[in-house]
Amino acid sequence: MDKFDVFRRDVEEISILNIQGFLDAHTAPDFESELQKLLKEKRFNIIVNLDGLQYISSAGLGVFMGVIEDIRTNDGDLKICCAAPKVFKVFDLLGFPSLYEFYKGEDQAIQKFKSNEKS
Amino acid sequence: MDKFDVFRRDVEEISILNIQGFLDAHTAPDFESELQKLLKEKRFNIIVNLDGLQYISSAGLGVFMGVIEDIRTNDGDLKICCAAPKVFKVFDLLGFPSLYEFYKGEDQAIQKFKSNEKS
Amino acid sequence: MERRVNKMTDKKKRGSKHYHLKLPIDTANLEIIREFIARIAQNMGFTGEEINRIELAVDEASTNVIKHAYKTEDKNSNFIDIEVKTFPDRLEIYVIDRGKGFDPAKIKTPEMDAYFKKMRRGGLGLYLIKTLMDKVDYSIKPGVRNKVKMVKYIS
Amino acid sequence: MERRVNKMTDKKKRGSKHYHLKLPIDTANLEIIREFIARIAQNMGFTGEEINRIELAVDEASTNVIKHAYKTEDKNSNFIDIEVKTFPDRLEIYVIDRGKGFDPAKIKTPEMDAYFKKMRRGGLGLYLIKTLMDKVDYSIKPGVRNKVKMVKYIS
Ligand SMILES: Nc1ncnc2c1ncn2[C@@H]1O[C@H](COP(=O)(O)OP(=O)(O)O)[C@@H](O)[C@H]1O
Ligand SMILES: Nc1ncnc2c1ncn2[C@@H]1O[C@H](COP(=O)(O)OP(=O)(O)O)[C@@H](O)[C@H]1O
Repeated sequence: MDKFDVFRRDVEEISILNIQGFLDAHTAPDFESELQKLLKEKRFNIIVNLDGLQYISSAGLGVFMGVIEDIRTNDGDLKICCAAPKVFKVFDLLGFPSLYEFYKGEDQAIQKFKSNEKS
Repeated sequence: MDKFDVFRRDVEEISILNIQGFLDAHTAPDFESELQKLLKEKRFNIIVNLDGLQYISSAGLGVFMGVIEDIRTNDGDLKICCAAPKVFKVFDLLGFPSLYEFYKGEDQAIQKFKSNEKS
Repeated sequence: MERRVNKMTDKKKRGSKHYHLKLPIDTANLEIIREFIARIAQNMGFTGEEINRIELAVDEASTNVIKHAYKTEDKNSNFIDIEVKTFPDRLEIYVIDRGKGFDPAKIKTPEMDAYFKKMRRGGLGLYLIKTLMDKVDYSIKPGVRNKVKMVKYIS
Repeated sequence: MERRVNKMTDKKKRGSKHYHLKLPIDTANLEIIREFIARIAQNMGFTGEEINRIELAVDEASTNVIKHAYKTEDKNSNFIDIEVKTFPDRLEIYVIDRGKGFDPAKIKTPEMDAYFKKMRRGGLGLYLIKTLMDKVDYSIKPGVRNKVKMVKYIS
């Protein structure tokens, strides 16, 4: 049983990172490096699915902050979905919903990317 | 979410104690007092169902030792069922299976009591 | 409810209780720290929501010690100390290092709007601690004893 | 497997690591002690089965301190100390009190058959500790420092 895991799935132009367990200063580098891999591959349409995330500290929030500029400069976006109330509360406390799009379900986040492509 | 809980069910002449959580020196007195209640009510056919038990230390084993003589003197028995492997290992390490009957399922323990009644 | 009231009376009789945890400077130990403080808070009767907040605040203060207090070459010979005092009405937590220290007055509270515009990373820890706990105090003696004191009252 | 090997090399480089936990004399704290030692053992790469054994041994030694080391009226002013040293090849745990002490040589290992015949309760803790750990040592200085040392090697 690992403390933190990242699983990646690609759905056409979108990459979905499913992060699970505890995201703190110890595990943030694992998450960061998965995101950096996506950026190197020029995959800028990213959904982070927090379904299995049990805990996040500011070290984890910092990872989201660290990549968003790069992603948006490249006409992409990082959308967040499926946060448990406990985890969403930490994002909310720091005002993250004004900078990132949060969705209840992964499908909605995917649809948002797809509708933007068409327009 | 309590650390330890005891639930009692009576099936005819048999009393079943379902114990859940962590049975250590802190929680052993709760278990002990439920058993003592049964003895006061003269209910000496007892099954302890360990289905939901996650942990046991010698303080918990001591509770089983403390009541068995009284129970058997009164023509009853205390049978144990449904222990997870981790929990059974502790009983086994100390040779408890030579003094107590252990059953995989609760039904088997009930059947054993019933077949003894008839004979 | 009755259970909780009993525990409180019990504690009052016995006065305050002291706990101490001392660990190597390593982010791998953050989990130990979180479990330690969560369990103490749980035994005091704090709600799940309150426990989450306390856990996060202590994680943030501890992460700061691990990341900022010591030079890399000094980390192996140093420790992080978490001291805890429980009272009938409150939980006091002290996160202590003997590292380089810092001036809390000079650390600006991030204006979140501007923060997001600049898309900086980091700088959120002290702000979170202040938001999550009822009272926060710093006592800084660089190289001797730097202490973050955090208090949470039982509601 | 690769992961575990990496961790080990890492540790060897850095030598032994010290951990310390100090708690009030109270059975409510056994859970904190178990989680603390389980997490350290987990970070070292012990298997789930080994962690269960270590946890139980430390619980037993700690329960003894809480139950036997101090008179009831002295419990509030005393503490239980758990010191831990991790090495590349082993985990060393010290459970320490300043209480009345005891003579481990005089405590008989229960003959389980006879034990069951007499249906005594208690007396299983020290026996379990010996069975569960690879090495156990006692150092007794009544009123000063009574220490149970337990060692578990990484297999
Ligand atoms: N224990 C400490 N020792 C030294 N410096 C600290 C300590 N705690 C906080 N600081 C300083 O305060 C700054 C702000 O901390 P914080 O708000 O947690 O953000 P971050 O850690 O992301 O920089 C840190 O960058 C550091 O300079
Ligand atoms: N830390 C201690 N301080 C004082 N006495 C102890 C301590 N640890 C063990 N003992 C003594 O050793 C005896 C045997 O301990 P143990 O095998 O754990 O069984 P139990 O605790 O059920 O009696 C105890 O009854 C006690 O007299």
